[in-house]
Amino acid sequence: MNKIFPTAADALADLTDGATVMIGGFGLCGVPEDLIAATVAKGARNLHTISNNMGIDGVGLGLMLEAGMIASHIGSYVGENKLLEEMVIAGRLDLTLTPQGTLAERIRAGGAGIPAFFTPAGAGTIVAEGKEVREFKGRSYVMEEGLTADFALIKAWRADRMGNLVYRRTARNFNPVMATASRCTIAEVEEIVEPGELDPDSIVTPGIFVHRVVRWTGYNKRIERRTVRGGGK
Amino acid sequence: MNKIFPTAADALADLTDGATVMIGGFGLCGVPEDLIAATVAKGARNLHTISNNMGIDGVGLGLMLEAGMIASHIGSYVGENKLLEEMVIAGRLDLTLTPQGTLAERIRAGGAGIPAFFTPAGAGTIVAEGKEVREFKGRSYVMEEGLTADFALIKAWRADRMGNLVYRRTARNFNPVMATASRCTIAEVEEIVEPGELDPDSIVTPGIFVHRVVRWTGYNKRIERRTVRGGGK
Amino acid sequence: MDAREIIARRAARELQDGFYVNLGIGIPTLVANYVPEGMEVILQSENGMLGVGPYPEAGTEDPDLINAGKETVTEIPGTVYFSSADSFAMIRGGHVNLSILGALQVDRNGDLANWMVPGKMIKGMGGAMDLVASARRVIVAMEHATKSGAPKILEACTLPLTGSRVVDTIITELAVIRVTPQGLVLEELGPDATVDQVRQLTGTELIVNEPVRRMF
Amino acid sequence: MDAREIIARRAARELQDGFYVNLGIGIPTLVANYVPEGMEVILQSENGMLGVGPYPEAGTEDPDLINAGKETVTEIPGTVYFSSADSFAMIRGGHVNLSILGALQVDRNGDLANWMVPGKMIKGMGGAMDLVASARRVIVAMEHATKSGAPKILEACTLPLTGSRVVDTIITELAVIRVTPQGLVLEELGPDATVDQVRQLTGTELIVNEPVRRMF
Repeated sequence: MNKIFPTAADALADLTDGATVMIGGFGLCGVPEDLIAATVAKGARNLHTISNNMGIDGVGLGLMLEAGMIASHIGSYVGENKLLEEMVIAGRLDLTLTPQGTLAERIRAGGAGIPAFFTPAGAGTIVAEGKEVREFKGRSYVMEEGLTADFALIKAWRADRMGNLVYRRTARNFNPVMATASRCTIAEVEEIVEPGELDPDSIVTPGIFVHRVVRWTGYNKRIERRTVRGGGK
Repeated sequence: MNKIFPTAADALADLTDGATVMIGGFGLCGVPEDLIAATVAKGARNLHTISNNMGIDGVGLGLMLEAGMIASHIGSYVGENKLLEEMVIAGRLDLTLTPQGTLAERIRAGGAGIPAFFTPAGAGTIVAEGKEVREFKGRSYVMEEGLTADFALIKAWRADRMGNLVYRRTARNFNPVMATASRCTIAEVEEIVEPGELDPDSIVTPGIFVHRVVRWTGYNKRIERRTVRGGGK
Repeated sequence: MDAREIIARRAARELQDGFYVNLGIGIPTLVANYVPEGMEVILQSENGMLGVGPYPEAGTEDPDLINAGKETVTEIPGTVYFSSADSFAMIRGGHVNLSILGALQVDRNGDLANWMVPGKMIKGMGGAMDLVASARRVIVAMEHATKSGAPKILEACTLPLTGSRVVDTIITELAVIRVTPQGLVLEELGPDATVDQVRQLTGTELIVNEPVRRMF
Repeated sequence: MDAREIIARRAARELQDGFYVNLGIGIPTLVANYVPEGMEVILQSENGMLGVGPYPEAGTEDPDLINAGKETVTEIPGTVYFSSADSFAMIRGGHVNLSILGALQVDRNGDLANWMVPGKMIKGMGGAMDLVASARRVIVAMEHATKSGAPKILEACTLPLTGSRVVDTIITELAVIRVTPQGLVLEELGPDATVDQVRQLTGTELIVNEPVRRMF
């Protein structure tokens, strides 16, 4: 069992137009940069993306947006990307905003074989419009459905050839849950180790969820808001 | 912040008759032995237990059963305990059997603020009787509700005084999910370390879920079915 | 070969390299002994383990390392441990390629009964209902009939169901039977079995396209 | 003290030893600067971190270590990292004692609007809807009125809601106001505020039991 692919482009060879693609990351942290770059280079069209954010102008998912590859997007916060708004207003991109916890749980449900669940988030707001709302013990909950994808492009820290993954600090974010919810999960990792080197009690994503692994080529990790002690930014 | 209690008895001081109590473990593996012993010694009555199994005669949860403390039980497999059957037939104990994955997910949902979800397990069986069954994409799913408890008695490997926990091998089982679903989670652990000694990327149960920690006094861990290479038992 | 060995050996042929497989208690557990040389199959145990290894050497048993049958086992390089909730999320989400389990009864619709006999001791379903409802493929590996010769493959299960329309294939010492929308198709015969014998020990109609090939 | 400092300082008085707290972006983030000496408060950041430390020393910033405001932060002894799903399970499950966040509008029912202004740039609600629907206690920490002096505390929110009947307490530079079934109760006045001034800058009736005590 060897899930390691030589390059991001190889791992994405069967990504076709119209695919639904989850992309890990929170802001610019824990984003699979090489896989995004390779997707842009490949030029797939009409993609349906699911990702918490939309990168920023010129970085992360912003690159896919600028390449005109995205037909629809589900996310929770897109405030850093001006182009997105123009495209939404022009009717060129179908945007669905969903509470961040609901997004995470819909993906978790998709990966866990749960077609729908109830959450209090968004009850009594426009998020609940058109959805079933039900009371449990006197509180209102919104029914939300599981999300799955054709591909999940995720970022991890270390992997073995069986696809077992661990993550580093807050770069974990949406990556492990997206890994579980796609037909083909591709992990971009900083280091590849031998099976058995990762502590079996500490592996976050078991290899069963991971179909392909590529080694990150060492792009610069970007910091979106540099804040330091003493009030500096 | 110091969640360490001197003894299991101290940690259980406010366990009252009629409480709902989750108890971790799968078979005799990863069972909080000291906490069970202290509960038996305390002599609380009319408890509502939630645990995958019911121990075996004379061991684990079997001790609480034999002490006549249990009024009702929710679990998935009780085949190792003869007394339980007699009590159920005699109407002295109300037993609810539920699929193991549904049990785990109901507890997870309870801890995650999800009042109900849909699962395919048990559709078309007696498990679905009296429950809402709904089709999603042509398949039948049963609606199951989240479970919470007043107390969760769990077993972990290592803890720090903030209640962060890691587990050892398959002794993890139901323990981390029960930790999330109770008003008062008490963890019995083999080792206590300083905050910062547990790898922040590898902690399985964040301290926010754990209210009390007690040090395991070194009961003998029991093996239910000893199997060895060469066919020996 | 005794019946159990025939069943386990034949069931092992359903494995493929790289498969993630959950094996039930009893005959299904034996399937692990017949994984073909050079094939990598990862065993999932629903109590929270991916990568179940063989039984330990005597004296090295670890009470914290058991399979879903509560037997002491070992880990392999690449083993992962996780919680029961994560384990069943994995199962329910369809990530396990194949689930092989025993049965008391199977019927022509693929209904399966393997957890409860009314009037007998209360045991519980454990993880069986989750496994059959969710694995990508469900194989029943069992002896063809009861010890007294009564059929276990029926027109309709009479025992409480574990799952409805969940079984893909039935493997016994006498036959390989596939569940299809048209009914049960006899696909293979056991080493010494005849079509008549299989028909006699089966409680529902079988679709037979002669000649039926042998298992081995 | 400027308005932001008054608000953050007063909000910090709502903290208790051992609390797990989620702080929103802006003024709520400043609350961390006023945790009383000797009190241990653990900060949860919804991107997947429990135990947020101060900003890093210049030169030690780690791109893999940010808070929900996407600012570089540090860890403390006992920090834990987890996924977004686990983070919101923690939030939704009511395990966070207190959530302090900003608002555009709050009304007498405790309805909160803080994510969208029709006609302005599309941003999204991020985790705010989950936080307000689920934390055990929700405090709004905001300036009492808009820069042009228009009330933000209203009879009924006019902007799209983040949550309905979710706010427990409103803390501004002028007042501490509790949301009760009877309406909004003025509980404290800011350092230089008067009841009349607060009434003038509030768009709905306030219940006032004189004398109203001072914040500090």
